[in-house]
Amino acid sequence: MFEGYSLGDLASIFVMQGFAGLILFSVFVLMALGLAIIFGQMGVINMAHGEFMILGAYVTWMCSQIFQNYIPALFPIYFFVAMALAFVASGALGMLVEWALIRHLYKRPLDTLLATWGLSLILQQVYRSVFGPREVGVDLPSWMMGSLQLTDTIEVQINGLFVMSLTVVITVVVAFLMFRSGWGRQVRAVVQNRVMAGAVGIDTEKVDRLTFGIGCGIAGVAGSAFTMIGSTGPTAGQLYIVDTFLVVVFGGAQSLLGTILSAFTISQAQSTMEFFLSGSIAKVLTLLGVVGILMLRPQGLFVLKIRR
Amino acid sequence: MSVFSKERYGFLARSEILGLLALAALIVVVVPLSLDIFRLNLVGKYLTYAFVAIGLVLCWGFGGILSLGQGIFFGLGGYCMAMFLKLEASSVENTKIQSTPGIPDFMDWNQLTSLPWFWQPFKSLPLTLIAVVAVPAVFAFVIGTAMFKRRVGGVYFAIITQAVAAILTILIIGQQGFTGGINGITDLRTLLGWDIRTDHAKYVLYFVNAALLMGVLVLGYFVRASKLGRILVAMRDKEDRVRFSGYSVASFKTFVFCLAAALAAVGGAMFTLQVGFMSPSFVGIVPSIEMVIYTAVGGRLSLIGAVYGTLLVNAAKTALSESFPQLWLLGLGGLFIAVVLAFPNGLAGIWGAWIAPWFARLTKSGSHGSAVANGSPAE
Amino acid sequence: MTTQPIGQGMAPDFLLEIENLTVSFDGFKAVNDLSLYVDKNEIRVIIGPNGAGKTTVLDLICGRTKATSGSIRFKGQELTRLSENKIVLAGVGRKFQTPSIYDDLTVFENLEISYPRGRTVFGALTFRRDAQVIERIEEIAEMIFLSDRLHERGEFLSHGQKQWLEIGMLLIQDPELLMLDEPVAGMSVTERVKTAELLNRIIKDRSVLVIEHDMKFVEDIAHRVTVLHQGKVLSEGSMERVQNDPKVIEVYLGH
Amino acid sequence: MSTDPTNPHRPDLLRRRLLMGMAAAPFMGLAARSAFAQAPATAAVNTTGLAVTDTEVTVGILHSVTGTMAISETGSVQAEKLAIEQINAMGGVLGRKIKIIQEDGASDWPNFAEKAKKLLVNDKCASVFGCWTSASRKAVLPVFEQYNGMLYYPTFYEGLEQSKNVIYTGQEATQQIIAGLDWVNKTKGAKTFYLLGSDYIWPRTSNKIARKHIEGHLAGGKVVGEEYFPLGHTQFNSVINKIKLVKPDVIYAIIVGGSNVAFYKQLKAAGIDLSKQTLLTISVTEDEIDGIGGENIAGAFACMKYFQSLDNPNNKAFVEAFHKMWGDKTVIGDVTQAAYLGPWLWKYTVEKAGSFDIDKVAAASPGVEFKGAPEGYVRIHENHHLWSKTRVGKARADGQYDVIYETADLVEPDPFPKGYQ
Repeated sequence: MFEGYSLGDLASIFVMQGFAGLILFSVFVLMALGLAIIFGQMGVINMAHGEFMILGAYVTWMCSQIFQNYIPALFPIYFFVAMALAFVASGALGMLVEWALIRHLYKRPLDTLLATWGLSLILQQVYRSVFGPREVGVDLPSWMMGSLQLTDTIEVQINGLFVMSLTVVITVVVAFLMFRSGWGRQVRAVVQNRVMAGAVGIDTEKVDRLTFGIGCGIAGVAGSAFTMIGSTGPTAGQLYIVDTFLVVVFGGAQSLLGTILSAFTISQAQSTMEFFLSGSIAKVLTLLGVVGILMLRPQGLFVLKIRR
Repeated sequence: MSVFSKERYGFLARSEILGLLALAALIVVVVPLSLDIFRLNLVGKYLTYAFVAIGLVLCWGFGGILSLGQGIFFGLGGYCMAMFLKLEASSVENTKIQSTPGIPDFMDWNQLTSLPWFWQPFKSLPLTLIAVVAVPAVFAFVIGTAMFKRRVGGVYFAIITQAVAAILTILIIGQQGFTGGINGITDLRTLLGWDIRTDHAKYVLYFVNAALLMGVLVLGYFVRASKLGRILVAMRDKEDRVRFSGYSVASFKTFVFCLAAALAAVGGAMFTLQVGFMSPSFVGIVPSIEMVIYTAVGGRLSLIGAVYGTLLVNAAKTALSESFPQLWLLGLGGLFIAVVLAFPNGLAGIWGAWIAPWFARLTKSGSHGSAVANGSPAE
Repeated sequence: MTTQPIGQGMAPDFLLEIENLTVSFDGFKAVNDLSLYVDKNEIRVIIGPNGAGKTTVLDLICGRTKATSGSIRFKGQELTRLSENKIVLAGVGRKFQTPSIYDDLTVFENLEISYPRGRTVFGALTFRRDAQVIERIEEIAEMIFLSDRLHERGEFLSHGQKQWLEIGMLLIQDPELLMLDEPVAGMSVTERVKTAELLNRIIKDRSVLVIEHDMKFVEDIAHRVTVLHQGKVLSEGSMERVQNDPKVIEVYLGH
Repeated sequence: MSTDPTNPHRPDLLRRRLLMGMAAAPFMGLAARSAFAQAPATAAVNTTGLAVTDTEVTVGILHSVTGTMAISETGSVQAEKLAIEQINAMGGVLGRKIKIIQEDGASDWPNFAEKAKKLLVNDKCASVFGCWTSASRKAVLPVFEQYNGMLYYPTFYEGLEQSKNVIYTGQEATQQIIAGLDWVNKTKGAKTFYLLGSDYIWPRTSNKIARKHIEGHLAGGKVVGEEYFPLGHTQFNSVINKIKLVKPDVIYAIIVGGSNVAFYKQLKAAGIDLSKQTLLTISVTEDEIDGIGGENIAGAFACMKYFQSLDNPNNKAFVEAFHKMWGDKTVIGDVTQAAYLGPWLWKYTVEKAGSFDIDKVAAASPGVEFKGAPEGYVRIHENHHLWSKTRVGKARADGQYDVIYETADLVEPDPFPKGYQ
């Protein structure tokens, strides 16, 4: 397929292709970080993760409508407000769900899968009733559209850059929270030994609720960011769920670093294959590869060997 | 020792025999007498899902292996049957307007000029019947062996089966020349010249299906009552202990997974026969999870409960979606949550905790052997 | 498979020979170049402070943990390459630290599952509960003081009874090497006495490898004692000798 | 390209005549017709036991209102209800009011078959308006044939089908595709095409026809790429890069559902300016633009038979009535309009046949005209598809299309196109 192209053309395509891979990587990380916290740290199989993302997307859409109609002067920066609100909304819903549902099921992880699947059906129907069955289009401020011309032939998408920076920020914040803050210590303590953590005075219920809330909040931010590149509709959340779980599981559920590495591996594989093969085949091969490797290394790619 | 001979006939306890007879009376006598052929055909369709649910009781309820990919096997079984029926419906005479007569219409539309090799065996009914069970079982064996030998279990297994279902769906939809794509294999007409679309045929198929289902239930009880059944429960409980009692845990898991797959496939084949087509929408993740909920509603430890659970959920689905389509998803979602939170043992649990004791008091039979449905422990 | 060269001039009739066994978890050597030999019909007790690698040694023998290097030979057969269930079939039985029985099954069924017949899938499907099986189970139940609770579910047993049941499950397998991880931990005094009596009865005609903290109990049963420390053998010999070994005193009483 | 054989050489004349005809019998004027005249006896118009009484006739509506397809099918339900309400307001069909039984297909094909059977067997519906995806139609087709029902199917689709029991009110693939390809070739001088599609039967079949036409009938025409993505796919950056590398004259995209939104947003973000790069689609109606966002797709060309902005009296009245019933914000796409045709065509057919009997309706269908069609004028062909015009619209930022081209004549439906298979 490369006959008849100049070396420069090819080089710039490869640069842009690398950039496409990085965008996909950012998307995967955003999708998976919240789940890595909820599934990896708490062991809850949250099948409604996609619906929490879509809640964030709908919040963003509502913000765009409100800003456009009432305070158009501030429209260029509405997206930041929207992301904050998306975090709050999804996080609050997450904490409510934890209180009403999840906390009764910590001893039965497989049952959280069924219960949250039920939750996802309910949320989908609620979205459909409230926002209508059709997809909503989220308007972006003009500065977020289009692309930056780096050289004559190389251009990079502004929203791609935005998603990437957002990913970096969120990842850093999460890493800081997990490994430097009191909450992070408590979460790790609870994960390692719930009973002991309780015995030394950690309010495990509160930690659980907060953790679940933060995980869902991150999903909300991800959903908010995805309005730039994907669709917002009642069932759009389902598009993400299998990919998201595979990223987390592939990385080794307990490890945040693993999640990021696995997002990188899968995104690069998929984006490279998509370039050389057709979309469907690339997807099938990526999934097959992930499943195959998981069979060889069930504990995930990037997990330390520990004594059972 | 005396306890074991009491109330047991072969591998069935008396309560189990009564339960089977009651179910048989319901689906073979009561339902056909009280429903018209349209509704009866619907019930027949629901009962094909019950095969999957029974498999899931064995695999998930007893064995603790949650598969979110049973749709794969239901679909494979159904596709095998559909391939046979499609070939029969695509006789040279029926397809003479095609550029290549004698091959299924969708192949012709996709420029195939001859039948692909893997379709060849489906010209023969015996080979098809073998394939209906063997293809899904072999597929399950491959997945199972690979995963269980590597000790992939629990959540990981569930997620991987889900991914496999996703892969298979994409493949079936994408390879439309070989599979009929998203439309599936449609317009099936006759089985060895016997028109399966007539009311008469629907009746016959319904009873064949019901008989098979009862057979599968008895098989389930046999497995449950055998030492293998107890090993499954033991494995769910303390996998390591079983291993250190000298059993190859992976082999047992693979076996029960294959068995569940084969049962699902039988259901799929009966589905194709009764509904008249098969489509990739059964292979995917959503139907697979729905099938798990049938099992959960019936009670994950109760073989017979799986049948009632399937019937109940589907009847509710049909009734609700006829009158309040918007409410259906809310209802189904609520059902998932309610079953998990409030009734982890489903209908069988409700039966065992409330109805059966009340029944026992009423009849003063004094037999509390039937108190716990199916004689299985509650978790 | 069965005949292997026997290393370093050791007497050939050892039942279990562990040589240069090492396992490391991310660089941490839980067991470090350990060698250990157990005679036929010997009762060997392993003691040592927490984290000395006692349980890991048992895990290695029964295949639960794979060795990084070294060898474990049982009746001349290399175990490190076998899967857990094959090791059991070779004649090694293992009791876990916390009682590991099947809560959802009755005592009878617990024992039946351990009965050494019908261990393949097909065998399990066609397994018949014949008179021989029932007789054997009743015999074992008698031995482990559970005759009258045969048809009760496992979860309703007391802690001590669960321990006995697990021992019974091993007995019915009739292993040549029996490995017990803290068999009397968490037992009441009367239970402990009964357990000692039980163990004394069942250790006949087989080798036993016991991990135990209770020195009184160790003294009662041990032929020889091995003291582990930081994954290595610190001292080995009779109870008396080990108790007087200054290195052992250092480890236990030092600091 | 096949055109109306009744008037092959006088396209302008024909169009003028049609427009005049429509002006003479404007859409709302139909209401003046005296349909309240005595209704014929039920026994005479219903010999096969359909749900027809002296005052009422029952029809079914069968679309997904839940599940992923609800997004698309909602418009069709709305249009069908509007048409039925209008028909009832002017006296119904053969003096009988239409009663609707609505069933939910729930985006689940077997469920469609099940519900279709219910509508025919239990409810004895005289006709059914419904289905959207090919898969759902394939699922119900044997049911309609077996129980002898009548289905009015609204969606543009891949063709390769024809049934006594179905009237296809949308366009089949050749009708929709070929005119657009000819147009882009003629006016833009386009020679190289990059074909994209969601991975299922309609895009694949349509692209197959497109490829045959491009390589066989367009001067210098060449397909430089062809790719399919799983339904629901949301990452298109790699293929966009490939497009940048290959630089085709035309991106020919048949992407559907949520993928659409992702595709156009990413295309825009990647700096592909649709005012410079020609993009032709047959899958984006005004409904889809709602979700994509007008500014993301502005400048793209769509090829279909109806756009909401179509300027004729029929359409003005239709759009007004639709907005009055369903709110000003609802947009109307090609399929919605085609769905609206269904009840009207059925009404005229029944009146032509003088009977509700399915066999008579099926036999009377060819030749039935609907002069009040929002798209202008349609007529049922012998093969139960519609003669209709094909138009090219250019997407505006406000989510509407400017109609910039329409075929001179009605295009003949050709579900089994010779040379395109």
